[in-house]
Amino acid sequence: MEYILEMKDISKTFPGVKALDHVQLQVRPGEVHALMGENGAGKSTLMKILMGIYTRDAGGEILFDGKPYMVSNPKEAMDMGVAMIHQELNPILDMTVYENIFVGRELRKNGLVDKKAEIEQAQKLIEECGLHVSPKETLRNLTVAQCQLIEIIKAISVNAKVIIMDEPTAAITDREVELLFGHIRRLKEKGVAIIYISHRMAEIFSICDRVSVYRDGQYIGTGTTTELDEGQLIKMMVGREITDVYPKLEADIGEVVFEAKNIVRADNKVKGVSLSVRRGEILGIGGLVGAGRSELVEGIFGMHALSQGEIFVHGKRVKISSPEDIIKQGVALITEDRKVTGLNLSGTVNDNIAMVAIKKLLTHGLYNKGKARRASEEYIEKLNIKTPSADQIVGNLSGGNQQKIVIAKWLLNDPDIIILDEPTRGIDVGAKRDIYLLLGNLVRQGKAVIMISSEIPELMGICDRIMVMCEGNYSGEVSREEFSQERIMTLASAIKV
Amino acid sequence: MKEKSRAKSLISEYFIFVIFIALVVVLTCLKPSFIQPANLVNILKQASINGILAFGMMFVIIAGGFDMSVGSTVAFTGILAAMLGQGQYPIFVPLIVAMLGGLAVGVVNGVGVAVGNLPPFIMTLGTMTAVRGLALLISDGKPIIGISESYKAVAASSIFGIPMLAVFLVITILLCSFVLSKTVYGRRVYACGGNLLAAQVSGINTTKIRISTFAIAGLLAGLSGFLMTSRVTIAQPTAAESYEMDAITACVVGGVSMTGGVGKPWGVVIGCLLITVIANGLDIMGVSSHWQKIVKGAIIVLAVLIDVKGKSKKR
Amino acid sequence: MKEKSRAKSLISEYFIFVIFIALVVVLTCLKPSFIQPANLVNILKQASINGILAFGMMFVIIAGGFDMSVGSTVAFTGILAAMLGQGQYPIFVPLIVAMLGGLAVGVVNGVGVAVGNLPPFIMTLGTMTAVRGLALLISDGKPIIGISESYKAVAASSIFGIPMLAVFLVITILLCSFVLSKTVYGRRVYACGGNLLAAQVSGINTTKIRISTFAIAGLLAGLSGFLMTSRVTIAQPTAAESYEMDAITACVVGGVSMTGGVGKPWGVVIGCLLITVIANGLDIMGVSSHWQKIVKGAIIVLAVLIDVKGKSKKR
Amino acid sequence: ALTGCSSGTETTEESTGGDASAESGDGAYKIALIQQHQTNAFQIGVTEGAQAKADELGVELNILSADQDAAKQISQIEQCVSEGYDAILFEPVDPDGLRDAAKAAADAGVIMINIVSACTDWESAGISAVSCGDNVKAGENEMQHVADLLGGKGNIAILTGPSSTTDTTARLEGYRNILANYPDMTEVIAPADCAWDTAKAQSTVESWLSAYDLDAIVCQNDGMAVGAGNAAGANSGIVITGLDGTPDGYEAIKDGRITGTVAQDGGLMASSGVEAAVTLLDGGTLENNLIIADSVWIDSSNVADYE
Ligand SMILES: Nc1ncnc2c1ncn2[C@@H]1O[C@H](COP(=O)(O)OP(=O)(O)OP(=O)(O)O)[C@@H](O)[C@H]1O
Ligand SMILES: Nc1ncnc2c1ncn2[C@@H]1O[C@H](COP(=O)(O)OP(=O)(O)OP(=O)(O)O)[C@@H](O)[C@H]1O
Ligand SMILES: [Mg+2]
Ligand SMILES: [Mg+2]
Repeated sequence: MEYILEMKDISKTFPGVKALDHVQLQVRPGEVHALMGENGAGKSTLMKILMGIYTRDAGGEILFDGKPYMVSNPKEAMDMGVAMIHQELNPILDMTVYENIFVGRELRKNGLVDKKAEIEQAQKLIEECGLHVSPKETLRNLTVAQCQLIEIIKAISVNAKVIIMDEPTAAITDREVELLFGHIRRLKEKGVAIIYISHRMAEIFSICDRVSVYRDGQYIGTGTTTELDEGQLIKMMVGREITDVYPKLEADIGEVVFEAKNIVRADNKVKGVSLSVRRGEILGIGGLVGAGRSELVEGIFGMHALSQGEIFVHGKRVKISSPEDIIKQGVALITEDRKVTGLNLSGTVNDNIAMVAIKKLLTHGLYNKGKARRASEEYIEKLNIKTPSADQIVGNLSGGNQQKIVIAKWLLNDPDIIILDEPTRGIDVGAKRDIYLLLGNLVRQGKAVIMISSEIPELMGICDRIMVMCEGNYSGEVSREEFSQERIMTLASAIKV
Repeated sequence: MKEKSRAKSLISEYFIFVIFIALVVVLTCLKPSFIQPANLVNILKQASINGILAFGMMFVIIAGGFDMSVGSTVAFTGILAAMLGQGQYPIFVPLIVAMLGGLAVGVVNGVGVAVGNLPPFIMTLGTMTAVRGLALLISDGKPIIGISESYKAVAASSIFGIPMLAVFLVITILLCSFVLSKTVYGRRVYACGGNLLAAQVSGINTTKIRISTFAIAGLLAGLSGFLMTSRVTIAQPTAAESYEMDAITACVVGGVSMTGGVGKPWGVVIGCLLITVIANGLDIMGVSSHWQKIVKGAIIVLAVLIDVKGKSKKR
Repeated sequence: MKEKSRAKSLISEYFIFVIFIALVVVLTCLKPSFIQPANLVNILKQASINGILAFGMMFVIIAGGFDMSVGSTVAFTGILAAMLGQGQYPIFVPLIVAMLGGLAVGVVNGVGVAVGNLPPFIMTLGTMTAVRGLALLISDGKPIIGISESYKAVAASSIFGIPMLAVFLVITILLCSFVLSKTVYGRRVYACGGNLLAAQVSGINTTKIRISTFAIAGLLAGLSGFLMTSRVTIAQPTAAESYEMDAITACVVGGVSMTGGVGKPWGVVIGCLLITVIANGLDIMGVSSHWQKIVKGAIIVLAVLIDVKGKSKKR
Repeated sequence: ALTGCSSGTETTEESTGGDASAESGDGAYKIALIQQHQTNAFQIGVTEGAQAKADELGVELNILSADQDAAKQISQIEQCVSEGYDAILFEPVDPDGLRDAAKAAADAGVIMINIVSACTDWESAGISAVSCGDNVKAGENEMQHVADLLGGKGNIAILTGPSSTTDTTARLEGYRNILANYPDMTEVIAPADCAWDTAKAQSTVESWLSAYDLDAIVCQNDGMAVGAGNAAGANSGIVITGLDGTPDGYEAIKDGRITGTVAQDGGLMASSGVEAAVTLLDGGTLENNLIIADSVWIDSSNVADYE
C-alpha cells in the first residue's frame, strides 16, 4: 500500500471563516512530510481534524492504512497510532517532567502507577534529547524551550505510526533541532511517518522528503524537496516571488539611546550583563536555550527584581520597579510566550490591541471603540493578520496571527526602543519579511531595536550588531562586518570557568 | 447567507435574553397577575438590592476575582446606617458612612488578594465570617430599630410610579456600564481578568485595578446595606445571608465568566431580573417553599445550560 | 548550603503544618485542658464529618471543579438513611442507600459540568438549592426521628478509645490518598485540573474523570449524611447548612489550589484539623460567639497568608 | 412519670457527688449555657437573662452558641463535659437529636437543664429540669387572636422560620390546632419559609399581595411580621401578627404596621434555668422540674407596658 494516511476532500468552517476548503493530504509510511503555508492557511486545523479535536464538515474521507479512519477524540486517534506535538504548547505546569511525559499513558505495575519506571525512562529520554533537567522538576520552573523539548519527547516516545509535529522547533535553538532531527531519522528508519509543520525553510530542506502546500484554506500542491527549491516553495505558499528573505534597510546610526549596565537578577539567572543600543540600530542577542536572554530583557523591563544594575534611557538614569515605569520611557517588550505574558486570549483583537496604548484611543478622555477598531484594522492590514474581523476572539486565531497581534499592540504605543523576544516564532516567511521591513522602517525613523532570536540566519540577516550570551553571562559581541555562524556559535557555547 | 449567520450570531449572543422573555411569557400564561403593573413594580423593588450587589460583583469577577463577603457587608453597613439614621443626623450621613464601611471591607479584601496574594475565595470567606461577627458585635446580636421617617422614606417612596430603589439600581447600572465600557479603567479591568500577567507586562498597575474592583463591590454593598435598612425599616445583623450567592448567580447567568475577562453589563441585568422573576413568579403562584427550592435550582441550571448550548451551536 | 536550602524548601512546603503546630501550642498555653485526651477525642469527632466532605471536595477541586452542593447532599442523604434506619433493615442498607443517593447527586453535577459544559459554580449551586428542596420535600420539612439503636451506635461507639467517626475519617483519608497518589486515575485527576486541554489531547477521557470526581464528592457526602444522622440521632432537612464552605476552606487552607491541578491529601488533613481546632479552642476558651466569628475569619486568612508568604520566600 | 422522676433524682445525686471535687478546685460552680444561636433579640434576651442571674448567684457562666447546627451542639455538650462543667443549660436545636448527648452528659455526672424548649421525653434523657416556653401554646395563642380578629372567617397566609427547626414545627402545630376549629379560615397559599428574615418576608408578601386577597398574615416571629407589615403598609386592614415580642415588633405595633404579637420571655426562661441549676448543685430539690413561662398577647392597647 502506498499511503499510510490519506485525507481527501476535507473542509472545515468556523463562524465567519472557511478554514479548510476541500483539501487533501497523502502521507507515505516512513517519510517526513512537510505541511507549509502562511499563517492561518489551515495547517493546524487539518491536523486537529486528524486528531479528533475538531469535527470536519460533512463530506470528504480519511483513510488510515487503507481503512476508513474515524475518530472523535485524541484518545481514539492515539489508539489508532497517531500522535501529535501541538503548536500551542500544552504543558501541565504543576506536574513534573516525568508525569508530563507519561500523562495519558502512565506506566503501570500491579494496576498502580509505576513511578520508578517512569522516572527511569524519562531520565533516559531526556538525556537522549540533550536536555539537562531532572525528571522530577516541575514544568513551571522550566523555560518555554525546555517545555517544548518535553513535548517533543512525549510525542516521539509514543509507539505511533504517524507523528504530527506542529512547529516543534519554534522555541528551540539549532543544537536541539539537530538532536530532534536525529530522532526523526531513527523514527523514519522504523517506518514511522512524520508530518512536519514549520516556517523555517532550512529545516524543510534538511529533513523533509515531500511538501504539501496550503494557502487560505486551499490545497495548492505537493512536491518532493529534491525537486523544489526555496524560491518555488515560497511562491507556492504566498503566491508571489520573494527574493530577499532577510531585507536589510539602511539607516543612520546615531547616539546611544538605551543602556543597561551590569544587570544582575535577584534570582541570579543573569549575572552582570551590560548592553547598549543606538538610535537607528538593530541589536541582536544570540545564544543557546537557557542562555538567560529572556531573563535579561525581562529583568530590564521590570518583570523581575534586579539585585544590581542601572538603566539609562536617552542618557537619563531611570528607576524601574514595574513594566509600567519603563513603558512610560518609551520602551516596549514583545515577550517570548504570547499565551502567558502577551495576550488576553478571551478578549477580542480590539481588546488586545488596546491593552498598552489605550490612551491613544480616547476621545474626550473616554475609550472610543471606533478608534480602537480603526487602529486594529490598520495593523491587520499592515501586518497582514488573518482574522474575520477586529471583533474576533484572539484565542480563535492561528498561532502566527496571534503573534502578530502581540507585535501590533506594542507598535501602536509608538515606542522609541523596541525589545523583541523571539518575535518571529511561528510566523510564515512572507510575514517574517513584513516584520523585518517594519523593523527596518522603525529604525529608519530613528528608533532602536533589540531582538532576541534563536535563528542565527535571521539575526545575521537584519541586525547591525549581535551580542551573545551564555549561561547568564555576556560572552561576546560581533559586528555586522564580522558576522559568521561559527563565530556566534562558538561564543554561544563558550564554557565559562 | 451572511445575513442569516449574522442574525444567528446575534441571537446566540443575546440568548439569555430570549430565555428570559420565554420565562416571562410562561409565567404570564400561568398566572396573569404576574404581568400587572403592581407586580412589575414589586419585581423592580425586589431586584434592586441584588442588582446593585451583582453589579459590584461583576467588577470583581471580570477582573478575575470572587467576593463572598458582600452579604455580610450589607448586614454590617445596614447596622451602621441604622445606628446613624435615627434622625440625629441628616440622611446623607448614614449613607456616606455605610458606603465608607463597605469600601473599607472591600479594600481589605482587595489588599489581601492583590498584595497578599491570597486566593479570593479564602480571603473573602474570611472577611465574610469576620464582618458578620462585627455586625453581630456592634448590634449586640439584636435588630436595630427606630430609624427616622425620612430614612424609611428613601426606599418607600417612588418617582413617577417608579420605586426609589429601582432608581438607585438604574443609576448604578448606568454608571457601572459606562465605567466598564467607556473608561480606560473599565478596559483595564477586563485586561486584568483576561490575563493578569499580560496586563502587568503591558504596563497596567494590576494591583491597583484589582484592589479597586473589590473596593467597588464593597462600596455598592454599603449602598445596598443603606437601602436594605430603609426597605425593611430595621437593621438585622443576620440580614442578607448568602446574598453573595444570588449576586454571583446573576453574574454567571448573565454570561460573566468565572475565569475572568468576559462579561457584559446588560447580561448581568438580565441575570438579575431572571433570578428575581423566578422567585416572584413562584411566590405568586403559591408554590410551596420546598418545591420552590427545587424549581429555582432547576431553572437556573437549565437557563445557563440552554445559554451555553445556544452559544456553542454557533460553532 | 544545599542541605540548608533543602531544609528550607521542606519547611516551606510543610509550612501550614508549622502554623498548625504553632496554633496548637498557643491554645495549649492559653487553656491547658485543650490538650487533654478527652478534648483531643472531641476534636477528632468534630473533624470527622467535615474531613470526609473535604476529601471529596479535594478530588473535585484538584480536577479543576468546585462543589457547592455537598452540604445539601449531606442533609438529603441523612434523611434517606434515617428513613431506612429505623431498624427495619440491617444497618448497611441505609449506609448503601445514602451513599448511592449522594452518588446520584454527584453524577448529576458531573454530567452538568463535564458534558453540559456548565460552570461548576452554577451547576452545583443549582443542585445545592434543588437537593435542599428535595430533602425538605421527602421529610415534609420535619426532622426524621426514631432511628434504631444499632444505627445510633455507629457514631457513638469507639474502638480502643478512638471514636468510630474518626475511624471512618481515617479510612477515607487513607483510601483517598492512596487513590490520588498511587493510581493512574489519581494522576489523571491532577492532569485534568492542571490543564484540561492538555489532558484531553494526551488521550485522557476527561469527561469521565471529571464526572467521577463529582461522583466521589457525592459519595462521600452520602457517607457523611449517614454518619451525621447517626451522630445527631435524627435527620434534619436543614442540617449541614454551608458545610461546603468549611470543606472548601479546609482544602484551600491545606494548599489545594482553586484553579486546579495542585494539592496534597496531607495538606487537607491539616486544613481540616486547623478549622476544627480553631472552633474547638475558641469554644473552650469561652470566647463569645460574635467574637468567634471575627477571630475565626482572621485566623483563616492569616494562616493562608503566612503559608503563601512562607512558600513564596523559597523562590 | 414515676420512673422519670426517680431517674431524675438519681442523676442529681450523682452530680452532687461529681461536682464536690470540682468545686473544691475553684469555689464557684461552673455552668455552661449552649444557645441555639445568638443572632436575634429573643436569643439575646436569653443570653442577658442567664448572665444576670448567674452574676446574682455568683456562679461562673460560659455561654456558647450552636449556630443552629445540631451536630455542633452535640460537640459542644461533649466538650463541656470534658471541660468539667458542673451543669449545662441548653436550648436544643432539635428536641430529639440532643437526647442522647444530654443523656451521656448526665451519665457523666453533669446536671443537664433544658431551657426555651424541651427535649422529647426529657426526663428519660437524664435532664433534671426544663424551663421553657410552650411554642405550641404560643402558636395557638397567636392564631386564636387572629381568628377572633377575623371573626373566624377569611383568607390567611403563614410565614414560617426555617422548616424543620423545633420553633417552626411547634408553632405551626399550634396554628393548625386552632385552624381545625375554624373551617372558614382558609390557608390560600402554602406556608412560606422565610428563615426569620425580614427582607425575604417583605418580598414574599409583596408578591402575594399582587396576586391574592389576604385577610391575615400570620408570622412565626416579629422580624418577619415587620417585613409583612412593610409590604402591606401601615393600617392596611390586613391582620398581621408576629411571635416573640421583641422591640422591632413593638415598634411596628405602635405605628400600625402589625396588629399584634405573642410575647415569650426568653430572659425569664433562662434565669429560671440558672436558678434551677444552682439549686440542684447545692443539693436541693426543685418544687417543680418543669417551669413554663406563659406567653402573652400584645397589641396596640398594651404594647406600652412591654417596652
Ligand atoms: N477555534 C476556532 N474558531 C474560529 N476560527 C478558528 C479556530 N481555529 C482556527 N480558526 C481559524 O482558521 C484558520 C486556520 O487556522 P490554523 O490554526 O489552522 O492556521 P495554521 O495554518 O496552523 O497557521 P499558523 O501557521 O499561524 O499556525 C485561521 O483563519 C483561524 O483564524
Ligand atoms: N522558573 C525557573 N526556575 C528555575 N530555573 C529557571 C527558571 N526559568 C529559567 N530557568 C533557568 O534559567 C536559565 C535561562 O532560561 P531561558 O531558557 O529562558 O534563557 P533564554 O536565553 O531566554 O533561552 P530561550 O530564549 O532560547 O528560551 C536556564 O538555565 C533555565 O534553566
Ligand atoms: Mg498552526
Ligand atoms: Mg527565552
